[in-house]
Amino acid sequence: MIEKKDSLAIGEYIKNFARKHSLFVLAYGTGCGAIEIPPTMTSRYDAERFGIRGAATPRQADVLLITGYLATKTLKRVIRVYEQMQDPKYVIGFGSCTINGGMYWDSYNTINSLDKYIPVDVFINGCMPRPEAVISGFVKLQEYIQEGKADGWRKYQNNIEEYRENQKRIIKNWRMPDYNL
Amino acid sequence: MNWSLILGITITIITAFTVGMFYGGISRKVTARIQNRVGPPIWQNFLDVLKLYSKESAIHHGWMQHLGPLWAITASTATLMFVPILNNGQFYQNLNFSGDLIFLMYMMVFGQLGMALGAGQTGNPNSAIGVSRGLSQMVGYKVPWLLALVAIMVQYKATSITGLIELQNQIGWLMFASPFAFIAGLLAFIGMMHYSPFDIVFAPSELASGPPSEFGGKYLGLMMTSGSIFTFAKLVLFVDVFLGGASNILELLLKTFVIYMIPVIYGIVSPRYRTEQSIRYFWGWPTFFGVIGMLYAWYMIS
Amino acid sequence: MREKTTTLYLGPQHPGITGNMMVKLQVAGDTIAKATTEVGYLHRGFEKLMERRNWLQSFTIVCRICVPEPDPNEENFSRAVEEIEGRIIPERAKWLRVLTLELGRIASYLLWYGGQNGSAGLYTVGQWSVGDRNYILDLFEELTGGRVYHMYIWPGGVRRDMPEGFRDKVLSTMDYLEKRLDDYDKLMFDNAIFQKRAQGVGIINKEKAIEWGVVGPPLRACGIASDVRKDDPYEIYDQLDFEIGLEHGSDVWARALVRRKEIRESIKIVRQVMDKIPEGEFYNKIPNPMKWKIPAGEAYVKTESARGEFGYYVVSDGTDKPRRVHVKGPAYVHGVTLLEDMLVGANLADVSFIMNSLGTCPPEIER
Amino acid sequence: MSEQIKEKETLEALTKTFEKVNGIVQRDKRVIVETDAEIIPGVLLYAKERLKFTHFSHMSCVDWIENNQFELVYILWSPEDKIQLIIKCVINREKPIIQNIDNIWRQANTYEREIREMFGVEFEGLIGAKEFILEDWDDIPPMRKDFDTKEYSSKHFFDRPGREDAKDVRTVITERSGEEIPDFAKKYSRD
Repeated sequence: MIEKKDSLAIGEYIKNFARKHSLFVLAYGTGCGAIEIPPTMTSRYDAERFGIRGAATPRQADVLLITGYLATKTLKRVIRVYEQMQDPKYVIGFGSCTINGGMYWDSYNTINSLDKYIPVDVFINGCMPRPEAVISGFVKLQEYIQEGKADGWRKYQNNIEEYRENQKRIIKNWRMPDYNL
Repeated sequence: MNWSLILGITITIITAFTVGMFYGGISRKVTARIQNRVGPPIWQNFLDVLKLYSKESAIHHGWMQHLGPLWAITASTATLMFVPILNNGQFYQNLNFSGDLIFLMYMMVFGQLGMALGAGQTGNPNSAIGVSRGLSQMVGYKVPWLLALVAIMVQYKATSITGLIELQNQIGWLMFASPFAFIAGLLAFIGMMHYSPFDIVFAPSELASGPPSEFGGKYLGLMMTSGSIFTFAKLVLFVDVFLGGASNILELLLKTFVIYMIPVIYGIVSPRYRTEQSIRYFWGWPTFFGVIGMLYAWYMIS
Repeated sequence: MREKTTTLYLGPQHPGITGNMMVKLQVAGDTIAKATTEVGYLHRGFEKLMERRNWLQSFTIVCRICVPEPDPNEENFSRAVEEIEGRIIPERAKWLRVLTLELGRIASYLLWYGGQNGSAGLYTVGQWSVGDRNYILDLFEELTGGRVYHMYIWPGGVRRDMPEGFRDKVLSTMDYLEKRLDDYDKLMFDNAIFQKRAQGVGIINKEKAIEWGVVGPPLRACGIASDVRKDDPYEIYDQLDFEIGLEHGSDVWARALVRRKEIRESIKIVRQVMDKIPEGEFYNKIPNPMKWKIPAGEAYVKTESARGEFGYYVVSDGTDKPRRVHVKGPAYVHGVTLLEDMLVGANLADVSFIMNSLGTCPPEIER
Repeated sequence: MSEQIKEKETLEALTKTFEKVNGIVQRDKRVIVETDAEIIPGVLLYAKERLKFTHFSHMSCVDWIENNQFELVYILWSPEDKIQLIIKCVINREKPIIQNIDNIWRQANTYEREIREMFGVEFEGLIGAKEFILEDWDDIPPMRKDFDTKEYSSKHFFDRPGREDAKDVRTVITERSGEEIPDFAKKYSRD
């Protein structure tokens, strides 16, 4: 006899299993890390084995891959794109520049820590991370999804004011429609 | 209530969905192998659809966007219902009655119109351009497709698919009996499958992903479901009309798979046409063969 | 008569755009009435950052300016510093520099195969060529330690000598690539649909190409033999025997043919380098980098990259930091004014196709 | 070393035509001249039309804050003679205005827009949007020498604090492998 609690857990397991094995990555090369994405998707490394494939528009995508540094001008577009994506959604910070600014820690036009502006589930360090590192980052994300720990999107909903405040510190001209009405 | 009919319909839909999904998976696998890759597992499409249905939010921009995918799935299921899946099966007989080839020609446009209306409401210019491209391309491939079907209907004085299948049991496959109509039909069919070089509607590097640009979550899931059912319906129709139908499920799978692989393999090695090049292509050789097929039919009956 | 137009934003998030930039298109049907580019999404302020780093620290960040082909940046920076300082580099270092530059050019062209075909929907060639590019990156990894960013060519020479057995690996990779290039040709250049797509599309006429300062393969596709390697030979290019691609069609097809020829010529150059490379030192030691001062002076140096002329204008004021480093990437001309002009009247389907044939690379527009 | 005949001819032609032009042949294929800001369009036009410097390679700006000057640099290339001509002029840093040359070379427009944005140099009659690379910039133009990028960065962006156990990489590696730091490396060590 399966109790109600168990059946919920089974449902959750199946959902997470599907989410884990089907990651649509938004085709948005925000920085120079975009150069290691084609090798990751092509023959030697072939990320499609893990169910990772590209998605053309934010509505269809599950994973936002921030490939490297974010210029302030790009940050605005990244936030727009992130808010257009459908829950549950995941963010992977790719490269050292997303962690602490990396090479460009003192630049006037690049942000230094990505997770102050949008929630990040997995960071991949290195400049640049090799395709193996990228794939291992994705596998880590899959583990988190299966365990239900990849809940950055929920964190974003709950702490929206804090994130907004940080975002508005950089984006002076804030004209942003609500995409999820 | 005719319970066996309802059971048959349910089984048909499930079969169509499963087969369509697996064919999609196989095509992804074949593409990957040709591209020197391992590729995803062949059940990958099931996981994709399951994930899309398990999305927790799905944004829509109005009622039409709700209706669009539903309309599409209704139309593709209806198309499936009117195609005899097997020659003499009880379960797969479904709703088909005589005189349905003309009806099917309308029905097949219907689903795409639903998608067009749904995509139109999203307000995304990519969708709008995708829809207009889709409609103009439809004008392209419908010409040889209709010529081929009309040639056959004229030649054998039959509009019912079951009638055509019975006929083919006597005189052999129409593929050989009226070859010109078959060539026209096949070329048009390649266009109907929307694989490269005719993927101008969904062209990622031009229009993001065309009409479904704004569809996420459940809507995209519905579109994929409807797409796989419709693919199977089209394949079965083609097999019924030109390849003499199938008397058991294995034969059906074999025949549909061979037909399905033609556009897939052709797509892997071809770049995409521009819109006007695509239309010009359909109005070239395929239409020429269609006209020859008509003349041949006229010659045969006179 | 004014037609009703739709505004279509191609980018910054769009699968068809090369890198991270935006083209705002006014579209009437499938035809483009007006195109406006918007760049700056990748601006990191390199030139400012170099002004507060000393000469050797600057060397580590210059390669980040252009991702697909970082070596011309290192080469330019090193050569500019050497020119201002009057430093002479050993003969072997020059050959090793040419080796890396040409391997980088091959890698860049292989990536171009992917972009050009991917934008036309022929993903198979792209999958093959980007996959095969890994073999070049393996060579780089063995030679320099880095896959993408090499930081190999530095003032005074190169950072490391060739490891043992490297020569055989280079030669066997070149043999393999030459065979593969024929495979790509069968699928791409012999493909009737690709020919239909590429011929007569994206034409720059010859006068305009000169007037607007077009460089690299797009200029050579107009029938103008202009290549920095021949016109202003640097390192040891004047001792090498190679040809440059020259076509007269000035459309996408001609540009593709130019690149098709040049990737083969690069393979030829790599083989020559491997044959003729002299023995000896590979590095003239620089003084303590923390106290290294460059005498006041200025230099404009340029290198032929896979996309055209890459220029560096470097000014030193006699201190341990650069006064000014100004980078001119080939995409600076191709990606903004020329693109805006070329896209008017083009088909929507060809936007990405044309951009790839010009080799638009946004990071070097805005740095 | 070649005779540098063409280089000398170019230099001579320029200095003879314009009084206020003087310069040197820097090396093979490089000629550097200095001139006044007022006659820049004339010199450029002469170089383009008469001396066949048809290719506009590059345009740059250098901030000489000590002398209160901006130096503008125009770099031309002659495809026929294969010479790079570098023309320089200085303008006042307080009132940086110079004539626009995008009617001579169309693509100079892009360079001028960038210099306008990055240095605040005004070009008379320059068309094109004010914002080229930056967006909503409200500080002094960033490429000027008196703009401190590190200060701006630490004021606007979040610096991530270093790890508490952060040590010199060399120390960590030597500890892990149980070896001593070599003597020559010790003087560079942070600890």
